[in-house]
Amino acid sequence: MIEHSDELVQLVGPDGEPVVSEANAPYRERAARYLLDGPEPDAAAERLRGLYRDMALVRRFDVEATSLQRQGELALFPPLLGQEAAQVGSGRALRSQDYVFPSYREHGVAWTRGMDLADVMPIFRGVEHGGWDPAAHNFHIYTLVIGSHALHATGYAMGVQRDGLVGTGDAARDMAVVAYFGDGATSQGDVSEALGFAAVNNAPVVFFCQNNQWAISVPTAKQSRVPLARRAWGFGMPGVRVDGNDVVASWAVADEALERARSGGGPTFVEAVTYRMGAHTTSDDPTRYRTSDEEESWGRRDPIARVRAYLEKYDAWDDAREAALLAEADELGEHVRTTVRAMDAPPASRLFEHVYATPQAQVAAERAAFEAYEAGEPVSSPFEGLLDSPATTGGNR
Amino acid sequence: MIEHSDELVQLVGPDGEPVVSEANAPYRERAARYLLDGPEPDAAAERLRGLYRDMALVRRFDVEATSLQRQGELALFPPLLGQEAAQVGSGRALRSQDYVFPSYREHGVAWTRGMDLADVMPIFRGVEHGGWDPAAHNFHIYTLVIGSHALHATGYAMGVQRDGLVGTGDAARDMAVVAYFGDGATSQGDVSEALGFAAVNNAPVVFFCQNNQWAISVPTAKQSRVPLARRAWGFGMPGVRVDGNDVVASWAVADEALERARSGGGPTFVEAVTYRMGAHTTSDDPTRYRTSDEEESWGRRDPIARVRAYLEKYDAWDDAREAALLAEADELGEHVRTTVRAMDAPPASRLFEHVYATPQAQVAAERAAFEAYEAGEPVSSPFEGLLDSPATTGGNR
Amino acid sequence: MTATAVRPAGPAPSDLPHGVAGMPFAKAINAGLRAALASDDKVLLMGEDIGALGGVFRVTEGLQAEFGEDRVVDTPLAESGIVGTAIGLAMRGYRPVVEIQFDGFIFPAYDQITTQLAKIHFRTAGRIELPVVIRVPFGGGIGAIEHHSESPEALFAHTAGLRVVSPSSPQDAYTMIQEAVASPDPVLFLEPKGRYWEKGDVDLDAPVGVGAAARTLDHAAVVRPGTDVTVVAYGPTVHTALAAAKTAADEDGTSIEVVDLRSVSPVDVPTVVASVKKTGRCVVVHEAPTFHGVGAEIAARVTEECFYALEAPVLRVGGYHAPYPVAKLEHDYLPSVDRVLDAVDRVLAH
Amino acid sequence: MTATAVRPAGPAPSDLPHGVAGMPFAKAINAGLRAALASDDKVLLMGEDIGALGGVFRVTEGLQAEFGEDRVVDTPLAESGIVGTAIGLAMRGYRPVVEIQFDGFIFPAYDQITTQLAKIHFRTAGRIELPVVIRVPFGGGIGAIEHHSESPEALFAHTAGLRVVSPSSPQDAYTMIQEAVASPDPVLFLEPKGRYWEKGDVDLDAPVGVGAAARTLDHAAVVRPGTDVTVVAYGPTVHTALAAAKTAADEDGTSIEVVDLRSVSPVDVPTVVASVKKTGRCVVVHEAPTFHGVGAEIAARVTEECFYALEAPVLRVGGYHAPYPVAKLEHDYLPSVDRVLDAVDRVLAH
Ligand SMILES: Cc1ncc(C[n+]2csc(CCOP(=O)(O)OP(=O)(O)O)c2C)c(N)n1
Ligand SMILES: Cc1ncc(C[n+]2csc(CCOP(=O)(O)OP(=O)(O)O)c2C)c(N)n1
Ligand SMILES: [Mg+2]
Ligand SMILES: [Mg+2]
Repeated sequence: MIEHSDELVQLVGPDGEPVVSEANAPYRERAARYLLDGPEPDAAAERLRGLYRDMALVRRFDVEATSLQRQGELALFPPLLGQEAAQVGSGRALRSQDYVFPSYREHGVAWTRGMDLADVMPIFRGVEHGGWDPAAHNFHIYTLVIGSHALHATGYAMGVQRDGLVGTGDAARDMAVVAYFGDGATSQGDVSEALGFAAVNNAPVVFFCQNNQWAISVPTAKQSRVPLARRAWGFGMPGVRVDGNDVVASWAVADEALERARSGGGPTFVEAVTYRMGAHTTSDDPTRYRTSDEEESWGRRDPIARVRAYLEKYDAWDDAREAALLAEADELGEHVRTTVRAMDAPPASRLFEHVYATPQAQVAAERAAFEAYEAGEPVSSPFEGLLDSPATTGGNR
Repeated sequence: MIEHSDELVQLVGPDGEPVVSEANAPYRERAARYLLDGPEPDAAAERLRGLYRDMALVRRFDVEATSLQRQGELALFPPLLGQEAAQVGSGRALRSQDYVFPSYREHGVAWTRGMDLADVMPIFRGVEHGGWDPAAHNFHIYTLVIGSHALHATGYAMGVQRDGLVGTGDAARDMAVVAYFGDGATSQGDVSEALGFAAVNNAPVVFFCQNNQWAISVPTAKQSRVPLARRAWGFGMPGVRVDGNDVVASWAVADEALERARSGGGPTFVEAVTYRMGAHTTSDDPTRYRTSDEEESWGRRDPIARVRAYLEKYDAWDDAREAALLAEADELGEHVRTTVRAMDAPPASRLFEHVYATPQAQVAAERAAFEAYEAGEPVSSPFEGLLDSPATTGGNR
Repeated sequence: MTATAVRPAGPAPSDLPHGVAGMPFAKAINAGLRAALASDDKVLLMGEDIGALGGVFRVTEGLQAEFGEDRVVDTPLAESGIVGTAIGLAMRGYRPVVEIQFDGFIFPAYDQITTQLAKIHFRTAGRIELPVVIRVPFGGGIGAIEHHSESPEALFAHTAGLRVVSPSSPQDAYTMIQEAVASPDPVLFLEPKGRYWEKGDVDLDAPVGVGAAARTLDHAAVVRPGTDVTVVAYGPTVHTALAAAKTAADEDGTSIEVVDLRSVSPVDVPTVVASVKKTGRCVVVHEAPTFHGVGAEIAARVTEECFYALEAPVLRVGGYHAPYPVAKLEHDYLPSVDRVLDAVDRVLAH
Repeated sequence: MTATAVRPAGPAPSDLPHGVAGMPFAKAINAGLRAALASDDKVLLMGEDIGALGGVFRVTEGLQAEFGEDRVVDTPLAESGIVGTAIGLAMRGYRPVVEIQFDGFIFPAYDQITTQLAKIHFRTAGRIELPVVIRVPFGGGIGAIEHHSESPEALFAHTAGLRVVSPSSPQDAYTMIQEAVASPDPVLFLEPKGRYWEKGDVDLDAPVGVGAAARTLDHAAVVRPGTDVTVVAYGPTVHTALAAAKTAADEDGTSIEVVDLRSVSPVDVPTVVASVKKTGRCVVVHEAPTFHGVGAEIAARVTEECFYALEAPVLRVGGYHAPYPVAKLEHDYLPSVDRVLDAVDRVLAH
């Protein structure tokens, strides 16, 4: 008989109360660095305030971005509202050498990678498809085609294996790869194939699924009739469910999975149970498909309020700190606003740039025709200029 | 804690000995009709001889087809050698109203559906892509693109649900759908998507996976690092492992799964552990990738010899019966040979037939041009004859 | 299964009069789907978010409430699964109408469409018909992020067994979706999403071809007669072509005949050829990249059929050999009235 | 990353002399792959059954034994997974060469190829290069069952970001596979499986273009000069075109110039145009269906560039608008020498 657990790992409850159980003991131990009733309460408080700050700033960013969209400065924005703990918790468990493949809502993870959050905006302003250099923070650009990047993450991890960067025991070198995706994504064949490839290769990859209860208007129950974490068992890898609104538990579960990956223990699937408190994107209207009761009930499990309550319970937060954080948030908001408003459309030549890494005749000809047309001097034969390229001779036949 | 079992259901062992255990007790009860130490040994012997006959005849067909390929009468043939028990056992658990989506090796299932096995041959002779009427025996044509028919089966089962033919309690009406595929197929995204759609719809479908240890040259261990039946657990459906070389156990496990489907209990995944004793197809050369040791060891688990031994152990088989069966097999072989040799290439007009169900101008024009060319009178404008088709007027705009 | 009746349009939606002035394109499709659902209970809609939400463009709005969750089905998020199960449902006698949420998300279903849906009729020697419609909001011009503005028609039109059509007006949208549902062949139904909010008069009693008569689905339409140049367009660019024709007529009296192709597989060659034989000049306009695009087939075929009538080579106006650009550049990428007129000038200059 | 060096071919396989007479096509690819594996340890082969079995056509025979299981990788049976993980490996600096077992099985990977592999360079503004090669045995003529004889090139050539090439001789197979591996852009490498057993002389020291010089991969080749008609072909039909040219010359002295396109994306327009401007007539030959096929692009482009030089419309010879037929009919379906000559006669009759 094989035993599996559906139990949700939770370390701090919705009202900020510590959660202590036999089942979560190993995670409590792992997460001691953030636990206010742990061995080093002061240092823990300092660290936990860091996570609290992360979440508060990320939320400010989110609110700011949403209102920029309302003002017509962005074409679209997918808010992460409500998912801050899952993202900041898992993101803070990463090491700088780890590599992340986000979906399109991982602004909180971007923050933990050290990205300037304004850099997330070009794609939503319609001025770039990507928007940042993935190599700068080992944070890949957003992937919009649901689930397809799970395979990229797996392949990348297979590359890491070949590079000998797994299980060396050198904490500064061993590396893990993380793919973030949603509950809806678990239905895609690509995600299942990724689980399969990762398992048989024992690849150092963590599949971090934020089950935010909805795939646009479709509830998770229409994607799976059992908890999503079980999916992993069927492919032969651990599947762990964590309270994704508990930043400490999210950190602990991610930390364990990442350590397993880096040390050669193979892939893990994490289901972070959370809630998309806002709309799917700024184009969406959730009142069409879910009740305000549901929204309110999840509102009471707000991941940020929870940490605040926990900190306050242990006298580790005060008004002065709150005011300072607020000021920092205002500054971030201001920075994002200014930067976004200054983002110009690229020149039209961008239409033709980077289509290929090496020169390509079709692109060159069309670009020439386009430029001539723009200049009011259309050419009828843009390929003519290319006529000097030598034809290959036939070789031996 | 959720518990699952990897245990292999087995009722008759490799040497023909009855297998009795606490775990297989429910299956022994279900399969009593075939058990020689059960409540009705004579009737059981009669029935089991039926399964033995099925397997023996199917094997003869297989050998015949393979030699027809060697003689150049077929372009290719995928033998089922070694998988007779899995196919006959599951096939005999079907009712006539059930609907089967085979892969390309399910000649044994075709037999249990009442098909003339010669009808399986046109596709391998290169004279038809399909070759039989799926509606005649509720047995779909073969699907060659690995795994894609798992979704067709699931959709078909969703149609059966909508038709109200599940859980009515009327044994003559309730129906199940079965998709057959191999171990390699489980890696395909389509198969995972099928498991997902089937589970959330609670569709009356059985996924019958014959794990014959190889996907051409790739061993099952390269598709999954855990037993394939576990795959099902992750999608929220029962996954059962059965000794696919034990025809009685294969019958019992399939019967249970089919009954679950028909009665509204939803989908099941069966992993029938068996062995492809021959080549992948007549084009394949297994000596390149597997050892003769392995082949010999599985040879000792031959599914047909096992039933013979079991029957003999209970004095339920004799030389006269064997001789009669041999004669029947000879007759079948003769029938297949004669029929195959008489299968002509279709007329060239078949190139253009059935491309669409309704007339289509491109096909009509190309067909006209082809016919003119064949007649030595090429036309330059085959579309001209179509010029009388009236153009639609613009409607209101 | 090749009945040739032309039946009246399905029961018109009860809350609408039978002739509707100024009906938006998306609502016309909605009305057509509703009529199809009402007239045949084997018709099902399937897709992501098409139920309570009514689809991200609200094309299926109200239909789940009216016809129930078994007939207007919110599926799991898996395009291959959607098309693959639709095939199975069609084998069981249903007529699934599948929605792919956006053009750029059809590709996970490509194998099921190209290798299964398109070919099972041929493979079974006509024993199985698959009357599956795949609705895809396609094309650009809505300021969207990547994958939400592509025009993949050429990637499907090459495959035999599929019909690939695109309506350009609310009336055609209303009629053609019903004809597509009635078609025994699978139909890729491309909806020019940039036109969803445009209005037109819709006659809800317009006849709908069923069975073989659904071949009206194959027909091109001369939507503006002219004598100097033929402009061939379909879907979103018909509007552009008409605007160009009007501008040309107003500005220098050039008379452009606009042919709305309506179907890119098959192509109504006789209608296009008749026009080009008259005008002697032809420009093809589509949003998709021209390289290996639908315009190439039109140009090649027209040249073959009208070689001596042609005064100039057939020119193509369309997207570039590049991925669909960022929203802020899409107006440089999409065929504009000016680019169409530039091509018209060039064929006239020959 | 646009180095323009032309490097000598990779270390030649040790068991072969450097000039090999009568080397089979499949063996030439094998030698090219071996050279690529030997010269750059970031090169990996991935696919179904390519290891111990050496692939169903034995193209990778012996390579796993020589380079190990980490570099010649038997993957799970999942094409999307193969291409998707190859993309990830390429992001990590590897140069995966993926084998798709047969043309008809590439479609499950279509989304990964079209939407990811082709576009990530553009999407990341050039920050990520994906030097992935997808090898596909394609085309018919081997008497196989369905899905084993298709020609899907048009379904890929329309998509920007991919290069789509096909060698027609063992020498080109040997050189071009190495250039494809060296290319910083993804390459769909179509191997005419019906020619796998044909032999040709191969110079194992032939120069291999790397970096920008790998643009030799883009070049068409005039493989037989002529004056009356240009026949454009690629992959398997080059052989057919050459046979037709020989027959025509022998029978009535018609002089056919044969252009081996080698690349269908991009198309070497100048080479084709120069030929057609000389001959005034053009026939395009491919196995894929002509409707919306590669020949349409060639015909449209050639007509645009050579309008006044053309004496006749460009004709296309290819497959029909139908699924690939059963083996016993494939010789009626495939372009034959006779069908090519028939088209040549028709363009000459104009
Ligand atoms: C392949 C594909 N199909 C459809 C879509 C359209 N779409 C965008 S987001 C989304 C829902 C995703 O839900 P989930 O995976 O739960 O992620 P969440 O948005 O909740 O974070 C859909 C259907 C897409 N982007 N890609
Ligand atoms: C999508 C697809 N990819 C590749 C192939 C080529 N192919 C044919 S059979 C086969 C192996 C199948 O193995 P398995 O699923 O275990 O079935 P078995 O042949 O063992 O019955 C492969 C790779 C195919 N038919 N379809
Ligand atoms: Mg979600
Ligand atoms: Mg197998």
